[in-house]
Amino acid sequence: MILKVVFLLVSLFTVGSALMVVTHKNLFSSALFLVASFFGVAALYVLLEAEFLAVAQVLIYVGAIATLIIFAIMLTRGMMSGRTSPRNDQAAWAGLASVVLGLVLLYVVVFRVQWPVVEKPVPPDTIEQLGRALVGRYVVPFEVASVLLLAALVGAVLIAREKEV
Amino acid sequence: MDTLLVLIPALPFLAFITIVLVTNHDKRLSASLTIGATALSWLLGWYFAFRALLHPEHYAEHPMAWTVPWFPGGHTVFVTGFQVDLLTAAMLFMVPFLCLLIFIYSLGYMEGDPRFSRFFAYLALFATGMLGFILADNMLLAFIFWELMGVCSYLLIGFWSFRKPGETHIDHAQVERARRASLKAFITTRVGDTVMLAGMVLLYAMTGSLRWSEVLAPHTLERLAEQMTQMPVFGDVRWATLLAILVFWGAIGKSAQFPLHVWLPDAMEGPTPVSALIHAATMVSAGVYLIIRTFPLFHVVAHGHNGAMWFVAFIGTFTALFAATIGVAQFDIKRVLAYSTISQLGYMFAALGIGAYVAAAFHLLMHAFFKALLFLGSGSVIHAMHHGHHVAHEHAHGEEDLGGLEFNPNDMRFMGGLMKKMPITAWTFIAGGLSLAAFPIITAGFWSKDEILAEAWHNGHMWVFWTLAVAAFLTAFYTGRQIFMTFFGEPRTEAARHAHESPKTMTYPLIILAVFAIAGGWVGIPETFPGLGPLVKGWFQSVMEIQAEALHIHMEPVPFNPVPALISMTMALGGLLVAWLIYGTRPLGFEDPLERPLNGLWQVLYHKYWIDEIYQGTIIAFAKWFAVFLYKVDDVWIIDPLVDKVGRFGRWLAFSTRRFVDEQIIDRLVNLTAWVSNVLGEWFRQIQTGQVQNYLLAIALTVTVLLLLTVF
Amino acid sequence: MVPLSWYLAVAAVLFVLGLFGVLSRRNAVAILMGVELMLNAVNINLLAFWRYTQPENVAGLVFAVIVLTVAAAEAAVGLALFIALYRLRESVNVDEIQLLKG
Amino acid sequence: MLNTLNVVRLLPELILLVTALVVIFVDLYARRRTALWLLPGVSIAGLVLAFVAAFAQWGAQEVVAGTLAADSFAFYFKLVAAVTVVLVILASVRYMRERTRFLGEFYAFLLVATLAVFVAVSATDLITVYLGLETLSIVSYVLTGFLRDDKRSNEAAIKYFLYGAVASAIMLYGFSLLYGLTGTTDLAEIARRLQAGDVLANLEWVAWPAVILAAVGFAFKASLVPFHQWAPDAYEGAPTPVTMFLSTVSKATGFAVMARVFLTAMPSLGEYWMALLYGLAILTMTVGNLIALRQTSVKRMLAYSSIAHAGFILMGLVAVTAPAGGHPFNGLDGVLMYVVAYAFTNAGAFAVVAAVEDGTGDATLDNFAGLIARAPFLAAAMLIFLLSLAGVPPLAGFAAKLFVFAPVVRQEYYALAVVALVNAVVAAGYYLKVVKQMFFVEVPERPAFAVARGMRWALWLMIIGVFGVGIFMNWFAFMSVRSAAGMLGL
Amino acid sequence: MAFFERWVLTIILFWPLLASLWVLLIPKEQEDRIRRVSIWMSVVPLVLAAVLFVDYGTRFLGGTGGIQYEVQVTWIPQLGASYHIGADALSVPLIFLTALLTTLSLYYSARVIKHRVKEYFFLFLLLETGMFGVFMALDLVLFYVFWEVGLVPMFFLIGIWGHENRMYASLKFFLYTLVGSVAMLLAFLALYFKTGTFDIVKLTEMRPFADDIVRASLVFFGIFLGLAIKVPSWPFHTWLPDAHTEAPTAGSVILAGILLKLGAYGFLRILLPILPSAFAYWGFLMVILGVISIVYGAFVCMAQTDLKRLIAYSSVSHMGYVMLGLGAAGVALTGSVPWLASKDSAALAMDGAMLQMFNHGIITGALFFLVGILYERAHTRDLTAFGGLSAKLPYYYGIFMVAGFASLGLPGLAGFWSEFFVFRGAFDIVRIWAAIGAIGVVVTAGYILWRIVANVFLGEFNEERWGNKLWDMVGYEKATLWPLILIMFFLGLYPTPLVNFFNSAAVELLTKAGFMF
Repeated sequence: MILKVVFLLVSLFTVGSALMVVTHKNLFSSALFLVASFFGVAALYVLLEAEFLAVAQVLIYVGAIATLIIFAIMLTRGMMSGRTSPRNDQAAWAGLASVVLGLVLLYVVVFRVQWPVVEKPVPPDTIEQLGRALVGRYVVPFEVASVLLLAALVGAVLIAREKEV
Repeated sequence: MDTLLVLIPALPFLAFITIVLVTNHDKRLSASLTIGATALSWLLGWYFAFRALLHPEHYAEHPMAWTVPWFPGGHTVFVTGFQVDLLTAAMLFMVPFLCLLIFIYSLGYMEGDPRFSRFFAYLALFATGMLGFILADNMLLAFIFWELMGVCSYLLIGFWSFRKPGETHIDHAQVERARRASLKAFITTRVGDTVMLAGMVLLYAMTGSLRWSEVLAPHTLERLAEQMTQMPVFGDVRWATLLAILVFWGAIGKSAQFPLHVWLPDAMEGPTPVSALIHAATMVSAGVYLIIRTFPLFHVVAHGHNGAMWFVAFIGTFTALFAATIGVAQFDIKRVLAYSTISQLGYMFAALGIGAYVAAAFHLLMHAFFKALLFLGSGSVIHAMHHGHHVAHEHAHGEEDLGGLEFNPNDMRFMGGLMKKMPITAWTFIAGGLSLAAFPIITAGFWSKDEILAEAWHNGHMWVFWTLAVAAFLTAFYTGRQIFMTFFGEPRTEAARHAHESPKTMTYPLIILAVFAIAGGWVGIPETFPGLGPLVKGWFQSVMEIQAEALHIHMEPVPFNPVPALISMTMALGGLLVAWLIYGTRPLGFEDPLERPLNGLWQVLYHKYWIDEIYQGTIIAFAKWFAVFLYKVDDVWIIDPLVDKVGRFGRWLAFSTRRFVDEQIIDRLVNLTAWVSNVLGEWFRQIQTGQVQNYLLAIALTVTVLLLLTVF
Repeated sequence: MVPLSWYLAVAAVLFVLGLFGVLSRRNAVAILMGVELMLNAVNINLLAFWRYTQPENVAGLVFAVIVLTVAAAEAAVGLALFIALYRLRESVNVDEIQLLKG
Repeated sequence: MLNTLNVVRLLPELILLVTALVVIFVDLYARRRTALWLLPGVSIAGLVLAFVAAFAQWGAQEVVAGTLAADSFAFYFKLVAAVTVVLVILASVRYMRERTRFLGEFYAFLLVATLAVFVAVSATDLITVYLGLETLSIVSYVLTGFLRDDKRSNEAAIKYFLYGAVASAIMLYGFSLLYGLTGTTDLAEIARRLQAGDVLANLEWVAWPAVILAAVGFAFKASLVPFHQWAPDAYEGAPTPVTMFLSTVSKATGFAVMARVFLTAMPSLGEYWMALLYGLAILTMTVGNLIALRQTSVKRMLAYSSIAHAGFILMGLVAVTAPAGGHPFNGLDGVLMYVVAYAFTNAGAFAVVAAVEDGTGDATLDNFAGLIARAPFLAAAMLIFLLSLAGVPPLAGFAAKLFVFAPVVRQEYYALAVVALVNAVVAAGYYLKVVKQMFFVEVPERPAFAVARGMRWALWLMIIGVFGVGIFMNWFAFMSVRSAAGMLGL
Repeated sequence: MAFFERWVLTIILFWPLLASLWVLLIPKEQEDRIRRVSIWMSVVPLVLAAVLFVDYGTRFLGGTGGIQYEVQVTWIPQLGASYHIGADALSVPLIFLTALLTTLSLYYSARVIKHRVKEYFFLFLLLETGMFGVFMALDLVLFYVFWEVGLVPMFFLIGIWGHENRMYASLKFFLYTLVGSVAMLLAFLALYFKTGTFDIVKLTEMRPFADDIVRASLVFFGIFLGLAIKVPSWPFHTWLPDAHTEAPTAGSVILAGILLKLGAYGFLRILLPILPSAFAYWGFLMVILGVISIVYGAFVCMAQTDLKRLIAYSSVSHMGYVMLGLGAAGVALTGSVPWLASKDSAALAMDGAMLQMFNHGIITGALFFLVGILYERAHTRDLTAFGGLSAKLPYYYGIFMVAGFASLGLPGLAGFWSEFFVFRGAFDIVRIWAAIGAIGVVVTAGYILWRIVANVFLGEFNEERWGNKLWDMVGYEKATLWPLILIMFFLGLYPTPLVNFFNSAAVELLTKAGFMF
């Protein structure tokens, strides 16, 4: 019961922040709400007993991605004060599509499908198993992900670098 | 020896080829080639003809023949070749001989024509066609030569669509007339030929052959006579009847019978030797020959049911009278003869229609001689008038009053009194004319025509008899009119005054022909004719009857009956007499004495019942309109509006778009597709706004819609 | 225990919120934020399914880790592109770039 | 755990990785003049080695480390990718030299992209599928925006990026549903679980969403309408050699992954995804062609044309069957045939565009006028490629058309066949527009121009390829039928 | 001899391709050399084709008949498609016709084409290979390949060396034909799936879809569309007037002379033997389309003022006879013609159709050459601009008259035989329609004589306009025309050699299709 209350609070916080992310006029505030939302998601992970992922979420999303985003906002700040609307012409359509899609997803995913739920505790050695999997069965994705990160980094630097001399 | 048959048509053909390819520039040599080749053909032809005619019993059953396999069709092989039986022999007696005479005549007549060599080349080609036609042992080969004649006729009628000999300037009207006449001749006969082609292929399909000997074999014919076929409109028809009528249409076209007669009078635009040879003696009578040849097919169906015979008789009889009436009101010396030819051919068909096989053949031969003679005579007259006109002009007599008419050397109103100027021509012409008018006893025409009338009377075809009798009267009348207007009285123009006799190359053939025109008929005096009959014993009839027997046509000899003979004589003499009364007894002006008294009727006749105008206004107009209509459907109507639409569409598109439209889109269905594609393409193109969020919205909407569609 | 469907509901809402952000924001960086929300939603899904259906099989966790990693790489490249965009045009408003269209 | 044998199976990927690193090092240490030929040289050598390594293992049929398949199907795509990237590199030597300084990075990225392709086409696990595709995408974003000082290149990359990010997120959502339903990410295992009783009950509700959402990602990669809209802009803005890559290898990867996921993981959902793809195929070929009809830039026109061709490729997948005895024309072999034919042909066409851009500045239709007089070789090559695109025998495009039309006829999908027929004609219409411009229009005032050596080689190779696939159809048929048969479990 | 039998077709087939590659290697400045090489190289297949004609005629005709000189090399074993070529009594004359017209066209073009010579001769030789291939192919894939190979060079010939509106015409030509050929390809695939082979000989034995008329019809119409567009039969003809009118002279000659025949050939090689039931079932439709083509084409000709366009439309009309003949044979195949008088009728109708294919090639080829000759001088194709040429250009006039008369089916010239045979067959099988078709014969005479001859050759010569601008035919023009004219004459008088070939082919095809003689 408490879990449910906590869950509700956390998810309200997460969803509320996310709502602010996509609606707030000020980009910088949006970014901060995004960080909040990320934290909320991390809390949900904790509720799901995936602590490792929660930590990773905080590290990567908050520590890396959100920081990058905020940096990017600073770097591209020149014209982004509130003078022009933050929303484009199709916002109404976007809202409609999102709402309908959300309703459909909710209807199907949440209410219709009987997911094959099993009441099992999380094995205590989950993190160890995760580690084994990443160098065992999932070694290739793991390696490829590292290549990807390297390539993305090089690429980002290449593209974002100041103009040539 | 029979292989030499090939040479008869081949020699003139070789002459043609040689002239066209080699000797075109040497007029004399070209003419000599044609005449030489034809002379050889003539000798060969007479050799075969007399061989056959002297042993009629043998050759009627077993014609001299030369054959060669032609082509396979399915599982049967078509054999072709040449043959001489008695009927062919009779034609072979006449055709090469006439050809030769007329070719010689042409030497003088065409003197000075810039395309002299080509003229003789065409003549040679024509000789090939006619000789091949009569010799052919099957219908297909005959058809080939038949059409070859048609082409020569076309080429020769239009020969002066360029320039006449001796003319210093081009006569535009003359050129145009010749051009139209040649076209008309070819296309009109083509109509008949196409029907005939249909008949021929059906005959071929039904019998599996086109060889005379096989198609006309009794058992084949009986089968055709028994089997019925379903026709639209006409219901059940016997095959024999249907085939016969279809084939007969070929003859209607070629022999200028009503309603396809219109080309022949116009064909007189050709040089006169051509008129004499092709449009009087040989080609036009080829139609008659064809029907005589296929007569068993017509004859096989029992009397009461015989639609084919009836049809032939009707067309022939009607045409005989119809053309004769028109002949009465014509002024052009050749046109009168042309209508007379149509009329006389009608006689022959009428004869065939009532079953007078021998009489038709006889009239065919006799007519060839005297009509050729008449045409050559008229050619001589025209030649003389032409020169006379020139001489008169040189002597500067000033403008002559021609009653408001324009001078035309063919017009009989401008002649008169030529007897004194050109006696040979005049006497031979009169000989031919009398023969045509069937002047009793002495002329060939009398014997042949009398026999037809006798048969009609004897067989009880009274309507045929009386119609033909009236036609005979008219024939005699217009022949007399022609003779009196041309040769008697006083010259009515300077041209006639200055006319003089033609050169010997022209007159000698006239003389020879005159002999035949008179005496030729004596071989066919019926045995039963009182007095003369036993002398000759109806030699021609007996020969032809042998031929008929060989074809299983049983000929009852016609007993002599004085009633039709007297009527026939009365008509001939009466017609001449009336003509003399009207045209011979007083000086003539530029107006016909009958023109006023007959008034309305005269106009009808003068304008040939307006048949040409009717055709022009209906069938031809419709064909032209239809052609243009279809073309517009094809190319104009369905395109243009579309182009319009596309053009309007293009205006609001970008420049490049418009250029694309202009360049690419000018067609119907494909263009419609292109048009639709372009519109849609442009529309889709506008979806590609360049705004990535629009694209993303598209994804979102697509996914949403798809989910909605599939989940619910 | 919290029912699975609650997590799924939160994820779905987060997903469409992110989508809405992507579709409606003009600023490229804001759009990227929307994308990140969507990825987070997916991760919630993955982890929830892992937890409720196959907790002993770590595939869901691995998947989530990979998604995290990829998201980082993606963000890096994306932001670099935005910076280049800003350098070229002094603006990162996505609805203003439409040189390429039609 | 990895054993030695498995490492051999991963040899092509490893070679590419090492080559990419070597290229970076060469770039760091070689002098620029040397680098100009050494970089492409090393890259090509690496690709050739990878090709050999892949070819040597042709016929293998096993799963490496649980997530990658070493089967003919994968090798087939690897071979095609390796060859095509070689051509791309040859075509880009001069093009890129004149446009950027970062040549080492460029070739390295191409190699990494190829590596991603290698991973994606052999992925047998949703995780590797996602990762492979996403790696390919991210590297492609970089490649597309490689000319970072070029507005168009940048714009293209941003659009591509945003589109790709969203599409992959949607796909992921779909994957998560699949995972939730079956509790596994392994494709074969998913297929097995989908047959299980408790799952079957839920299929009614999950099948469509899972298929549709997952298909979005594949459709994005393969640029199927209506998930194609990034493609024209990205293709146009990207450096042309990159366009060559995107329109051939990247697209082929989309199909490979789609085929593998659908066929391995969801054979029991065949009627769902086939119906979806049926519709997408019709839409794709029609819309692609119709818009292509209205283009004035040859590059953009080819972009749309390649969208339309995706529709044709899809026909093979729509009509996929598993005929007894492993006969040809099972549909999947059509996809494979098309991919190889299309690789040579479309890469060739874009290569010519690149050469024309090099020679004249840009690639509007107008700039192709009278090309036969100005650069006869280019014109002739373009003609061959365009005819091949139009499906004229004996060129590669004909073989491809034959193999995708065939299964449609076999399945008696008449509507699809008729639509495809009409589209083939519409497509020929705009190809001929270019031909017309090159050959029929004469503009004597325009100067002739030369073609770079690398480009010349690339073009020759592609011409040979186009004729080769068409005339020696049997070899390629053999390979594609074998690969397809393996995939279909025959 | 064995060598000859095995290789002759392959050599004929690929010789022009080799020649075209040789031409490609000659620098484009050496125009004379290009011309010489092309012409002389094209003589080789001509001679071989003539030898083939004689050889087949003496050794097989009337004896074994059938497909000879067969070569079968596996090509795509997976599909059962092979390089399978051969020639029978139908294709041998057509191969000869192709070789002849190509050589003449090259010879004529050598004097006329002065612009982009190398490309021209390259494409022309390539085209020849395509045409040969269609006439030889015994495998559907191979057939399709060559079918399309012929399409491309013609597209260029029209587009580069054509007249004012050439781009439009070439595009239209290409797209139209493509629609048909793709449909055909689909139908080929359907045949494949039914039988598992693309081999025409095997397919003929198997007779797929014999008991499934719905599917058979579907396949039939797929192929039919491809062929009918090529023939072209009404209402698929609208590409033809534009293509013919805009093509360069030699292009028109080949287009009318050979390319149209490819369509008709397909009917005989593919549709009839493989799908006899559908062919019979839809024979009547072909009859109707044929008759409409004949009459419609002829009437449209009457309304033309453009000489070349007129002759183009006349092709629609004349190819209608082919359709009529084929359709009639099809109707006869149904066995439900109660009034059929002679079993030979079906064969004769087909003989006619085949003869028409050959004759139309010769005659219309000649006519297009003649129009081209006039156009070279006058630079207009407007009929009404001329007049009186018979006197100024007598040689030209003579040759034109022969060709014109042959075209209108004058007995004694080649064209007659085809009409005669077609009508001979059709009148026995589809009487009423044949009778309607016969109207076309009259109208044909009308447009040849009334539109062309009367306008161009008769009448008055416009001295002011033409003066010395028109001159009579010169040596090379005569040399181009004479072979055709001689063939017209020869076949007109003695069609036997050709009929022997075609009749043997017709009997064989009909027997195979199940017709009981």
